[in-house]
Amino acid sequence: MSLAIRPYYPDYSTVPTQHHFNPYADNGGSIVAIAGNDFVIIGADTRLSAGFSIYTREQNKLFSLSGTTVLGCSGCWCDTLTLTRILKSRMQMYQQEHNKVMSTEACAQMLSTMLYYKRFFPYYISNVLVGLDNEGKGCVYSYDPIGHCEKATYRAGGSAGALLQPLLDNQIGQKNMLNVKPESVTKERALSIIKDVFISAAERDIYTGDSISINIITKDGITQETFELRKD
Amino acid sequence: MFLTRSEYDRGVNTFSPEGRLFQVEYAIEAIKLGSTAIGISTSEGVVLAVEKRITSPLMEPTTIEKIVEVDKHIGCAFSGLMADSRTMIDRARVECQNHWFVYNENMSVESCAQAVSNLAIQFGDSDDDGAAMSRPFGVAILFAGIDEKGPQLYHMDPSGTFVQFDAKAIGSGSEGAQQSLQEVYHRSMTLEEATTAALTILKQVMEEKLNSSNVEVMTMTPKNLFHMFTKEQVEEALTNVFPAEHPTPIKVNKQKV
Amino acid sequence: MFRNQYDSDVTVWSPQGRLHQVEYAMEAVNLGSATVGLKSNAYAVLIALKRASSELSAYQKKVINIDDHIGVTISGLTADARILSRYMRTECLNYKYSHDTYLPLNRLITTLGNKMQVCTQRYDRRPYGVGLLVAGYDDKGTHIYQTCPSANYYDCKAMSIGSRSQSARTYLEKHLDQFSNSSLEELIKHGLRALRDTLPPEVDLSTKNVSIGYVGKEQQFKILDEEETAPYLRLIEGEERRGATSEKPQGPLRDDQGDEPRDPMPDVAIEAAEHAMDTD
Amino acid sequence: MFSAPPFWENGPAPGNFYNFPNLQPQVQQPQDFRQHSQSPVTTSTSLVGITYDKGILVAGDLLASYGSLARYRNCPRIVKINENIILGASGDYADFQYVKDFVEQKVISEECLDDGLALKPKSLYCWLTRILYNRRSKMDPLWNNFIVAGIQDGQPFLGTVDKHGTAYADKVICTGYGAHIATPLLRDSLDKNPQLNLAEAKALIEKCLEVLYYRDARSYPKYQLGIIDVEQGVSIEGPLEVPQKWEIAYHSKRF
Amino acid sequence: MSSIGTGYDLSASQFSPDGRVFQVEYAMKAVENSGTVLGLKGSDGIILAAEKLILSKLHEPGTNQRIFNIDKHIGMAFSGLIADARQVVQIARREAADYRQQYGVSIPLKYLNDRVSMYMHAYTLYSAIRPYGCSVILASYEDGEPTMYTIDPSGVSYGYHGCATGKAKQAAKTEIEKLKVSQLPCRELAKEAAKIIYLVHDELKDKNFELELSWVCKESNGLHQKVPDNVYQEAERAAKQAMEADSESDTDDL
Amino acid sequence: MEGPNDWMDAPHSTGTSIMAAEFDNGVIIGADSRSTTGAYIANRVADKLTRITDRIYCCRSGSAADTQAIADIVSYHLEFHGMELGGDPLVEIGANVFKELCYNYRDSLMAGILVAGWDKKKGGQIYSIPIGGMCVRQPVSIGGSGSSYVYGYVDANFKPNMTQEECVKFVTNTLALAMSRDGSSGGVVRLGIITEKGIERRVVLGNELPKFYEN
Repeated sequence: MSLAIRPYYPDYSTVPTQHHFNPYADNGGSIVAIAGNDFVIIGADTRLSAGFSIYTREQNKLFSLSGTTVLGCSGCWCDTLTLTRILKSRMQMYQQEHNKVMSTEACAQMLSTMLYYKRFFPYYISNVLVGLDNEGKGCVYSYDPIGHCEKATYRAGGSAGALLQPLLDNQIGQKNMLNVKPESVTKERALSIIKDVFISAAERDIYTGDSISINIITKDGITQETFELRKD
Repeated sequence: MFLTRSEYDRGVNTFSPEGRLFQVEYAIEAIKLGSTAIGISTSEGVVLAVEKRITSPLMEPTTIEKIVEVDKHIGCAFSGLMADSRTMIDRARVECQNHWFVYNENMSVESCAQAVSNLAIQFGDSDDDGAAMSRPFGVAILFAGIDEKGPQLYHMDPSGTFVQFDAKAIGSGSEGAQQSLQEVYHRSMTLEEATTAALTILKQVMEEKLNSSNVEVMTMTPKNLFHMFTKEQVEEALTNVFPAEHPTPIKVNKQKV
Repeated sequence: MFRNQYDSDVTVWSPQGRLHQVEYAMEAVNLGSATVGLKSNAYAVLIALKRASSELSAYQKKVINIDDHIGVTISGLTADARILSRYMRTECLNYKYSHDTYLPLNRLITTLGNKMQVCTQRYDRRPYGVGLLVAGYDDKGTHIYQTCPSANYYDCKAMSIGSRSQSARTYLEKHLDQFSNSSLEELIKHGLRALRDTLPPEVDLSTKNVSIGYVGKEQQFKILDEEETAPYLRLIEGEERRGATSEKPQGPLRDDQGDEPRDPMPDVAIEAAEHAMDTD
Repeated sequence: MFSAPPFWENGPAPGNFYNFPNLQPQVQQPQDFRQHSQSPVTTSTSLVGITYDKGILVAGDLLASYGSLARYRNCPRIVKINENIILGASGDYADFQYVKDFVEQKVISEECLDDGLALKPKSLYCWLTRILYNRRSKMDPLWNNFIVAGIQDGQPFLGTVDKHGTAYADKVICTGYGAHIATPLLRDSLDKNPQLNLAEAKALIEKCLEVLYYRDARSYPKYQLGIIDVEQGVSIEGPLEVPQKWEIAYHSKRF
Repeated sequence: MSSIGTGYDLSASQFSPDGRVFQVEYAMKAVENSGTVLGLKGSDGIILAAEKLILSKLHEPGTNQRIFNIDKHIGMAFSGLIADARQVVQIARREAADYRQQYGVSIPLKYLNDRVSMYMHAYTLYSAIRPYGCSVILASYEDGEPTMYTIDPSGVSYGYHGCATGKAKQAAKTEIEKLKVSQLPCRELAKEAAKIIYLVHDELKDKNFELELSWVCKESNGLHQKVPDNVYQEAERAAKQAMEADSESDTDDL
Repeated sequence: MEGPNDWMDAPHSTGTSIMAAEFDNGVIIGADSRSTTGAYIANRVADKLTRITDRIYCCRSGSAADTQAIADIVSYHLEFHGMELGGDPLVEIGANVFKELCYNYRDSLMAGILVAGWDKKKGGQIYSIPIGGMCVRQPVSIGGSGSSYVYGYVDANFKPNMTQEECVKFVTNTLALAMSRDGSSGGVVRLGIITEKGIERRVVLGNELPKFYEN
């Protein structure tokens, strides 16, 4: 074998292991958001992990971008840190350039363009953006890593997203049920559903657990709450 | 060796002993050579009325565009060096579209004015962001638009200063016109009154006789947004200015301009 | 006004070691409307007089937000002020982005000063024709900084710049020792009185022509709107006014010692710069 | 990101002819031709960090291994940055030296300003995160795990950044083998007694290093201990010896 | 200055018929218009002192300092335009940082002095830029060896045992020559420096001033820093006493 | 990999034993003299002790071309800087210049270097710069493929502050042991004794090397 392909170490016969560098890490975590007529609730677990190792049990994954907008992130944590820092700068730049706070809709669109801008080296994050729109109605936007944006009234994302979305479809969306009246969900019910689904997720998904932090956004502002999950 | 004032007005980078930049002030003078444009902002919407100078009977009057659409919700009228204005309008359009693309909302009129102004102040100072122009733009612009704050009118001059106005005139007749505007303007004006007032004042300050081919009128309303008057609509508006029996319908200004 | 052959470019020294173009740029500051900055232990306040070019126009913005902990008022060429404030905003944002904390004020001003100095040394630039008062709060407490077109800057207890600002400075000097323990309200009152002293007698402060901004501990920089300004104006309403009227007519704002060639006093850009403003 | 920005563009410099006003278009620098296939060469192993009631302890051994060769046995990797920060690193030692030199210059530049302000731990933590993330985005990572320990606003702060730019703060942080072996030990102890004092914390750290020495083939029984205390300030102790017990060998004779 | 006003003095890139570059000389004038600074090299280190004129009561004390740190072991004092001097400070700091990055050790003052003076000289060669309007004094204490240089706007630099620039540089130099500086320790020199600054201060022309004192010496472990409070106060007291004694003897003479 | 004709496409590589050790008033550097391409000995009396300045030398291991180029660059750089300083540059400076090059181009270079020398400030010093570009000062350091066989000998026999002759003996013994076990090292032992006075070169011929247990 020629040296050009594999460098060898004349100093030492056992070559130190070659590492292939993968720029991404999967740090797990799940996000659930439910919107109602005059509120929106978002919850995220606080476990930050990589494989079988739990980095920390108390990592907040909800980032408030303005008085009415909150972003929940899960996936590659280094990307999350970067994306949210840039977002905060962009919020401030917008505020200074246009003399107003960015609306949730504008924020949702901006996030989409920012994600797509990195189409060929994407941020590996599953984002859920929630907030109140200009009429004060709760709204939920969910994204894929390269910027596809979808507006919904409820959404589960992250490592247990696939596990939880059907549950929400059933409980909130009342999908595939006969003889039900479509009715809008109340704040109390939304909150208890979020807690319930996370308890279930913690049982089945090793990347979700420890506790959840919950943000409840109403016209009066953002209130925060935490709720303990299993810690193994 | 005595130097005259002209010693301080050669370069955009030279201050006069009083701390003034004559080149910029001269650029502002350039506006006074341009055709007159008037903008009035009312609670119902904004109107822009502009004189078109038809210097030769061989010209196609419709190709003189003094009012342009920047976005559906922002229109501009300008006066001064027409060629310079193209660059600025182009910037305004790009900024508006970009804003819409990134934020999925209409750019506010103030932000639009500021974006153009940022371009306008890139003279003389080859700053960190690269090359600069060696003279200021010789254009003044009226931005008329509708945003979440309602109808808005902004004026920007070659120094890059932009200010909100209730009513503003620019161009060769601007001094007299502005005075007339101050007299006729009141907060409860309707858009129609404003249109009539704008045309009336324009008529007084124009050298040519006002007719439907040497004037351009645009209204900006929450409902119809950018709307350029057709020739017929201009003629209709002019009937308010020239009712058959009264030579001067609204008493605007006794002073001869 | 005295002129000579050494004032055509910023790159030319006069035989007396002066930079005339820089001095002329200093004059631009005196053309702007007056603005006042002062601070207590807990708050830094900026108060500015706004001008309107016509009855139908809005008033020019004079107080600009830079970051949560910094605000500026300007006097001089507004376009230059915009360039500088944009630069300051970017610096603050970048620092916050990479260091997760606010940019300390003195460091911002130092970099700003170095940026401005470059413009006083190159033929293809001109000095920035604007003076700034910068108010801010950081780990070292409240600050008021003054910057000049000469790229000089000063850490001040209180300061006023702009046209007829000497009267305001006189007021500030007189009441200097009261500021450090003043409440926010007291501080704003002092600022308003100082600003009022710069007005000609026929003009008075109003919610339209006054702009107030302040920053402090656990108080992000805040610019008051008209409604919020009104109560403060009422506080000083009816007080007897002083100053202003007795002021000399606005002359060339330079040292008046010595006649032709009035060169020997180095009044700008050297640390002795303030002569230029003292005789305002 | 690491090189100083130009003083001002197109300015004159000694030994160069000044081409004024130098308006040629900026020539694009040739693309970096280096291949980014690097991997760590001379490496150091775990770091152990724990918060106690009034500060933080960070410990790591003094070995820099070259493959399995214990080549350099006096390589300190816990350094005092200023009066309120300690920086520790595991992973590639050359990369650590590079970052350390850079941070030290940053601190010197700051001290020159003499404005009474000093770099804060969270600022360094954030800054390192940005640096490491930028390098990973260029596919040219700095092959390290850093631990930043410090006192900010009277509170202990312990944070870590890895080669991706993944960063988090916690009361207990261990890198390398320590993450698997020492973390559970430390977390358990903290759960039982959330307010450890300095002596208890030291004993705990010693225990962790002992276990790591038994179980990590790249570890070494001499270590440094960085202490940052709300009251006492920063101190770096060492080289210290890891206590060892081998009596167990008598009991497993038969193997 | 016979060629003043003949047009040969408008650009740094022009010689006058009698072979001078006036723009550089004019820049030196700017230096002579500013407060006095001086540096004294003693047996165990160097003292830098500056007369900082106070321009307004509204300024905070300590604003516009005249003495800067360049690196841990190097200090710089200047007279002339403060904005220009800050730029020179920035150049010097960058040189010091680059040196450490490249060579792993702190920069020797001789080398730094070469680099900075070359920079300042580069600004005297073109008409499109102007020479710096400041003189600087650089001081360090390395390996038990105090070193001090001054650089003029022309880019010329020399090493000194004692030096002064600014308004009263001649008077200050005369005073320094009276001392046996190289035999005195820094603590003594601090007093002498303060005395000279007080002595040369012109009370008629300039109002108040602030005394700045810094040292880099054995006692400061080779670090450049402001002198400790007690040294400062002692120096100031000594200076004031000397001034009083001086004025008394003056009245006696009358 | 190491077939009979591997020398045809293998680059010159100083499969090597190099070392440096401090003694009471200087440092001693030493190296074998075998230069190989694959298993073919391209030069049996090569000189691997490279002058950087009069009192700074380096021992090279790794790619011959890379290390030679680096040594030339550093030598040029230090000579120039010596003139700027008006005196000899410190050993520390030399080591740092090596380190900067080795670190900045760590992915393209293959170089393990020992920088040794004497200066007024710190006396005799040795800096080890292995592949990867770290840099650390050591009182005694060995490198090259032969070094792995003699770590134990060095650890057992090195003492600080030896006399010059003790140290010469120690270095010679170490290298002889390494050369006898490492197929890529061999030939003669070249020594350099660097003190305030400069360098003194010695050679211990292949047939005069100290003998040890040989079965």
